[in-house]
Amino acid sequence: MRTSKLWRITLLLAVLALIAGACTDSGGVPAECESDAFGCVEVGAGDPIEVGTLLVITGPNAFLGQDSQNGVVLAADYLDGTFDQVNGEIDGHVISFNHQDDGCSADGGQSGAQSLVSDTAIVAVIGTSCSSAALGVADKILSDRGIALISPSNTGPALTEPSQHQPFYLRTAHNDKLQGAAVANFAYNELGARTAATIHDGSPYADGLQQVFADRFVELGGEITVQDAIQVGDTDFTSVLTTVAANPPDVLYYPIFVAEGGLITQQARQTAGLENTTLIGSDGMLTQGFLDAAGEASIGMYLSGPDLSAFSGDAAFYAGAFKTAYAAQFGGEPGAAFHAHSYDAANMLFKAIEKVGIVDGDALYIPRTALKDALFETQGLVGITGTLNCNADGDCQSTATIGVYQVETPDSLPAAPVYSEVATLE
Amino acid sequence: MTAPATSSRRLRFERLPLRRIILISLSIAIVYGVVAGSAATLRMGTFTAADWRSLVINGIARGSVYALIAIGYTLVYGILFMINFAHGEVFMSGAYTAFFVAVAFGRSGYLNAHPLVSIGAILIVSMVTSTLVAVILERVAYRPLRGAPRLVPLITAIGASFFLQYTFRGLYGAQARAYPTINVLQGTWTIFGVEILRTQVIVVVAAILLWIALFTFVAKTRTGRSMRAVGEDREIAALMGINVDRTIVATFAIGGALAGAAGILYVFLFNQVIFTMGFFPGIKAFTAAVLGGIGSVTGAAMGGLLLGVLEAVGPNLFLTGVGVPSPNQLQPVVAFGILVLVLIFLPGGFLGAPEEKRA
Amino acid sequence: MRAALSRDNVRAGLIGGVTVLYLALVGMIERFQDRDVITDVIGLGTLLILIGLAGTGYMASRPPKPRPGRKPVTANPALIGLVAGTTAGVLAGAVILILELLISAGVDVRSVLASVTPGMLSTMEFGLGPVGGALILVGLGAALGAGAGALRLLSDQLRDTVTFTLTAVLLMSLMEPILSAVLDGLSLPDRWLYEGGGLTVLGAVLTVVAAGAGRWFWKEREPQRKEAVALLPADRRTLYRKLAVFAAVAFLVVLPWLVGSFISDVLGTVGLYVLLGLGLNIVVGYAGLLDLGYVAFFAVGAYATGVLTSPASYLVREEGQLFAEKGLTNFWVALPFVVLIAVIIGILIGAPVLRLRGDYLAIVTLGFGEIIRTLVLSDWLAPYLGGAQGLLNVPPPPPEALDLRAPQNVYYLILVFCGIAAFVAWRLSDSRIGRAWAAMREDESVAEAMGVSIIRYKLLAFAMGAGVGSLGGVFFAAKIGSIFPNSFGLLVSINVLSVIILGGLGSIPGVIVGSAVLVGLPELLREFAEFRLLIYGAILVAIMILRPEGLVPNKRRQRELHARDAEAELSVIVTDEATS
Amino acid sequence: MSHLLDLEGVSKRFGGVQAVDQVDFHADQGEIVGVIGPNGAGKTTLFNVVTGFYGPDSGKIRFDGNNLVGLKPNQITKVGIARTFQAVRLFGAMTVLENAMVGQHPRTRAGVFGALFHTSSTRSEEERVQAKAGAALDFFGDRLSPRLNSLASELAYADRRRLEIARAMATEPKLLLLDEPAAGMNPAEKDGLIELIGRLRDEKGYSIVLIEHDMPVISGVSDRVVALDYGKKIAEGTYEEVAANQQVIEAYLGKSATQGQT
Repeated sequence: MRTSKLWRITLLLAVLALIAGACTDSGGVPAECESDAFGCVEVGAGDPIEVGTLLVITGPNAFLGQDSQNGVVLAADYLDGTFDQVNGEIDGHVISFNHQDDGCSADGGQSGAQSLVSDTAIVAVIGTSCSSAALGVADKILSDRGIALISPSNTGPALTEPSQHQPFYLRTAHNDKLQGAAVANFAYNELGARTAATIHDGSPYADGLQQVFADRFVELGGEITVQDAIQVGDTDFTSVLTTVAANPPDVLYYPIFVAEGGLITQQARQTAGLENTTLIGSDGMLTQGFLDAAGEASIGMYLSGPDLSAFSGDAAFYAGAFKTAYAAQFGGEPGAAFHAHSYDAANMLFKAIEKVGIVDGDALYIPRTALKDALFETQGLVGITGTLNCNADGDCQSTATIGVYQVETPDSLPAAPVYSEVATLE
Repeated sequence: MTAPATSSRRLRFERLPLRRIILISLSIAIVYGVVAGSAATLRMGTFTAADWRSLVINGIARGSVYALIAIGYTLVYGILFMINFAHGEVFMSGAYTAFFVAVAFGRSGYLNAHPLVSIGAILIVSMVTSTLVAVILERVAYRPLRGAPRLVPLITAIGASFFLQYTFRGLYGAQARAYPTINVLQGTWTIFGVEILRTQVIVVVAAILLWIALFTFVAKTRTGRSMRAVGEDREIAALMGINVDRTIVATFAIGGALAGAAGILYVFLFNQVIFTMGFFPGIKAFTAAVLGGIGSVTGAAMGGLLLGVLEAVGPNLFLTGVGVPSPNQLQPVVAFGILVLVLIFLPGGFLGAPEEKRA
Repeated sequence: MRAALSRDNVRAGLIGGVTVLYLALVGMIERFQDRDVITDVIGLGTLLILIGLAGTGYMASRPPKPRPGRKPVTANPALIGLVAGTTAGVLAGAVILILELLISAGVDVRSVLASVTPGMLSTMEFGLGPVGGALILVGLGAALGAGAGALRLLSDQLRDTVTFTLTAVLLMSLMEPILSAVLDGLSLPDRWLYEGGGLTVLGAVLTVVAAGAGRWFWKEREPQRKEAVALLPADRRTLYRKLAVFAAVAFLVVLPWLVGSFISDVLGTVGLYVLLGLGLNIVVGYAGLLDLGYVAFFAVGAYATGVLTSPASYLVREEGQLFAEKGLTNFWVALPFVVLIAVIIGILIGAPVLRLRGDYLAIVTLGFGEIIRTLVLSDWLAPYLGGAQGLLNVPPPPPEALDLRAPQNVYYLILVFCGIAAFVAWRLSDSRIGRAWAAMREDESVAEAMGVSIIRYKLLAFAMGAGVGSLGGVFFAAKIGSIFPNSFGLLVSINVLSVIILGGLGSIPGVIVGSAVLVGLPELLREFAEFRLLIYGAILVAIMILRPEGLVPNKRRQRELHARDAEAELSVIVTDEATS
Repeated sequence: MSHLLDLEGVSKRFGGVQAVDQVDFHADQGEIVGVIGPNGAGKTTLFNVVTGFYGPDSGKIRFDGNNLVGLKPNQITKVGIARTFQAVRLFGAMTVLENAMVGQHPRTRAGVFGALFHTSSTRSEEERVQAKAGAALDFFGDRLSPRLNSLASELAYADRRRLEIARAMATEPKLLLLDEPAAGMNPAEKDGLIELIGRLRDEKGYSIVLIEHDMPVISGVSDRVVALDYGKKIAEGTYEEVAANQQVIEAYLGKSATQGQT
């Protein structure tokens, strides 16, 4: 019996130690935090500033979210002026991340957002990748707790409709209304196309873009021959292409993602009847990954997306230091187009934190509403994707330059667009 | 003590075949939709004869690939009566591994210099890898479950499918990659005055050859006979001196090799690899195997062909006429709708034996 | 020593080495290294390597199953472990060396094996470079292998305590997101236990002491505890069982306020799969119908709720104008109609196909699942169901004051729904209907000969499954508020089927345990999202091999398993008798 | 005068095999009819056609004023015919009592509502089912009743036979079809079976038709015997008449043996 008594004593000691360790507390809180509706984020001495990311890192669209996440990580790295895989600091606090997965679905967006909301140290969140993960789900959950959500790739118009817009939601991606219309203008005016067909993949992004394109194209006087759709994960699109080829259009617009985009491009070149139909895609396919997947078939087609070359300063930085750092840390070319937007979103956030952060000894207090207001007041911030001017509805690319690039070779992305249009949200 | 006289009214109510009424009305609805839709589409005349022909050819090419994978499904099912959900991943593993060989050949120019030799090498690498994955899969995941009730191996197969998918994502990465183009396969051949893509011709011919090879193998060779014996009754087969384990491994190996070949043919047609490329074709091949009558090699081949043509021609033929927007988006509705129709009238699929009610 | 060098041990070592390399090449070791088990002491990636090597030794030194024709090898387990562990270390070290050589020779290994990154290599080499790394691996393999083998020498109780303590430390570290949320919830500072995502050294020591003492103490008193329970008179035992059930329910009611909003959200998802599991259990567990398209009714429930209640839906906007003004288009009014629609669709789908054999039924139900997923996504029905843009702002269930969308509150909605479904399933299982289902499941033609109308009872099971499935969809619409088509893929049907089979077919507690393991656990690994489905697949395969009848098997199903074996033996006896 | 069970010109073909060929057969209220014939004579097929497992190709089947052709097996059981199987087929994972209670299924009506809310009618019906099932089991004295809660698969072989008969009794039939009840029984058990079949008719009033190879059992119980060969009825009458019938002997012993005998 003696040994079991010994064990009982050590158990008692252990419990006592548990309680003793629990009795530390922290000092007073600055005035701004009391007045702020959602209070402050308190970053203690030596603690990191925690930034959440809510991007799609599982399933078939994982390359999209992973690419955006890399952009955010590089932004934090470059905060100290060098790409040395050591994150920069604000007021002596290093940036650290809590990466979550938005699963590119409503329920994925909700559980990711709930996970971030439960971490009280989160200052703000860069995300979501897919509009379906944000609309009415992540944007509402985070706004209700006063946590700013900045999306690099949500392009669905509904997210910044005044009736739907959540107070703490912003995005550095351009609104589809701009891109869809710009492509229609290019097709009708520059290419002289009069008939067009569209294909989407059932995602809010692709469906929204093709509808805006179709409406604008008809408005300009063109005619839409066929609007069809494909199933994500399918590989044989010969039958939908034959449907389109039955009444050969001048332009075929399919703003979808790399996996299906590459296949449609190849199979379109082999479809009888589409020989002189011009193929046009959008920023979901504006990546080296797409050129690899499509191969020679992509030569001569057009891809729309942010006009990166319009700004001399940052274009050189983007093509040079940024791309090399990206390749060094993540191996190879970016998998999608939105790493530039997430890089800008992160920088916009860091600038706002510097502006509103209150240093108190070693601790840093960040009032949440003040941070949000600082983000909305961002004007003329020169980023890689262009100059960020956030309007009251959260569109920071309210005046965006949309470029249309022509693919010359599948080995590298075209440097400069063949057409560029400065479009402004009314 | 005799049974209470059951009122005949109750009896008559049960005579009323409620189920048969729903069954007949559902079939009439499907048949009507098919006939009316087709008539309307043909009247509209948006598609020329050439369009229909190319749709059918695409369907046959696509169907041939389904057939090849379906034969693998049927072989395993014929022996273990198990839906091998992970068969799609076996198909993917071969195609994806052979991709690196193709890239190496492509970069060194060997690919287009000696296309036949390099295609042979790619084919061998793919078939070896798939066979290896299939055999290991059987050894690790399925052998311990020989006696378990039928649902258990199904869940193991689903688990193995996810495990293999995300293993290959970890090994080879998450992005889609394109096979280097093999010049000799580009362009078309004209057969009977019709221009058909070379890759499509190769896929159909290969499917027919492999089907014949498989059919004779199962019917004529010693291993083929023992495979059928183990399928009929495992205990009795063992009594007849057949090494059941080795036969089952042989079945998985053949199914795997076939999947490896199908993988390469698939890549000729669609020339793209990604870690999720096996899942949907796996489901479609399983559908084809059931449509043709699960367990019969010819059934799988026929079911695959039919499913391919149905998916290619169906949506346009049935739906455009009646003004349904984006008909091709409803491809699964057409494919599975017809499957249900077939199974209602032929519960065993075309060639399968519907289970006779044995007293 | 010579006996220890047998072929089996070397083979076990090779398998161990391949496992460690697999974990490295899949990228798990590098990615898990981001998370510390014990902060600044050991990362999860390194721990994986150590577990791989130790595991090899432990498995190799397993007492050999007596196999005919093989004389049992009686070498010292520590030596067996040493040999196996070293082999594993040599193999791992060799491959790492080869990879390093290839890279230094300019071969772009990463274009083929995407996970061979500098980070992975340095973790595998413990930061000591290629040669040093390889040596460390061999040394660790030997030491850990021998250590794990030596465990065999200890008394069962001591060995059990050691393994329990190690797993306790790992679990405490992995549970960091829950426990720190709980501690925050109770506003207890957690800095002394957790720091930067891992256990502090103090925390680790305390866990070892608490777990070791607790386990030893628990094992010590085990005999006495068993006697005490045996002595209990029957009625006291049923009283205790009732008390246990009452305590469990009370705990479930209080739980969300203990664990904070994120874990409540996870509990909501777990609850959803418990509800769907209970529904599918009636179809697969009770009536023996293999249904691979259960997502169809889940989607019908969600979309019907959306169409009937969301102001954005065309029905509410146009035809339902007057209903909307009178506030009739709310959640509670729509609920019965949604369930009714689902039951009718269940009967329409079920009637023509229920005569089909198991696998044919599987593919047809899978087909129905795909048909409905495609229809809700299609442009054809977009004006009614929202198509790709989905159905938005579905109002949370009234009354507004309860704010039934917050995770802690919506939890009670699913708790009630699960309660109802469990009650229905339980009452049905031991009733006349339950007996008919059980008879049907065992031998359909004999059940029919005993007067059971096969079609009617299969259809009843299918329709009830549809009703409960739509209840899940209704909850999903209330919880999320915006319905998009890509939440209703084939993966949902497969997940629900795996939950009920893993938990134990036909067993109500099994569904709860199955859902907690398959849906709850992966939510904890959210950081390692890209490995979630890999681990999910591995768990499915492992559990199906170790416990085919499921984690919490239903008594009857377990008997069925054994009855089938017993009957097989008996029929052999009968035929012998008859023919002799 | 109308028979309880009346078959006219019933035939059934499986591919090339004419299993049952234009058979006329009847059984009257309270009568025990033995059916004999070599293996493959179509005896069990006849049972399967009567109990609706498969429909006859031609011919009429009437029972107690109802036309059975086209009815499903569960409807035929409700009308009052119950059967046992050549190889005992019990619900192995269910208890002895539960097996018998399943027999009560066609005589009860409790639905989902009753099951969920344990309405008074359902509760009383459940009690009645347990009582009826218990009664059927008690008919076999202390063979089955003491082991109500043990699994059917755990029973000894002869008890499994008895449970199958008890389960058939629980459906409250008018006519019992026994398919080789004596198979695999030792002589003592066979005598018990003969006595049992007599009691079934006398105490329970069932009419019985049994297929059997064991001639002592057939002669011990049958009021009338029918012989089948290659699907045709070759003889009918008392046991003595049928046993002496030349065609029956040839069917059983083959042509040459009979030549030698005369």
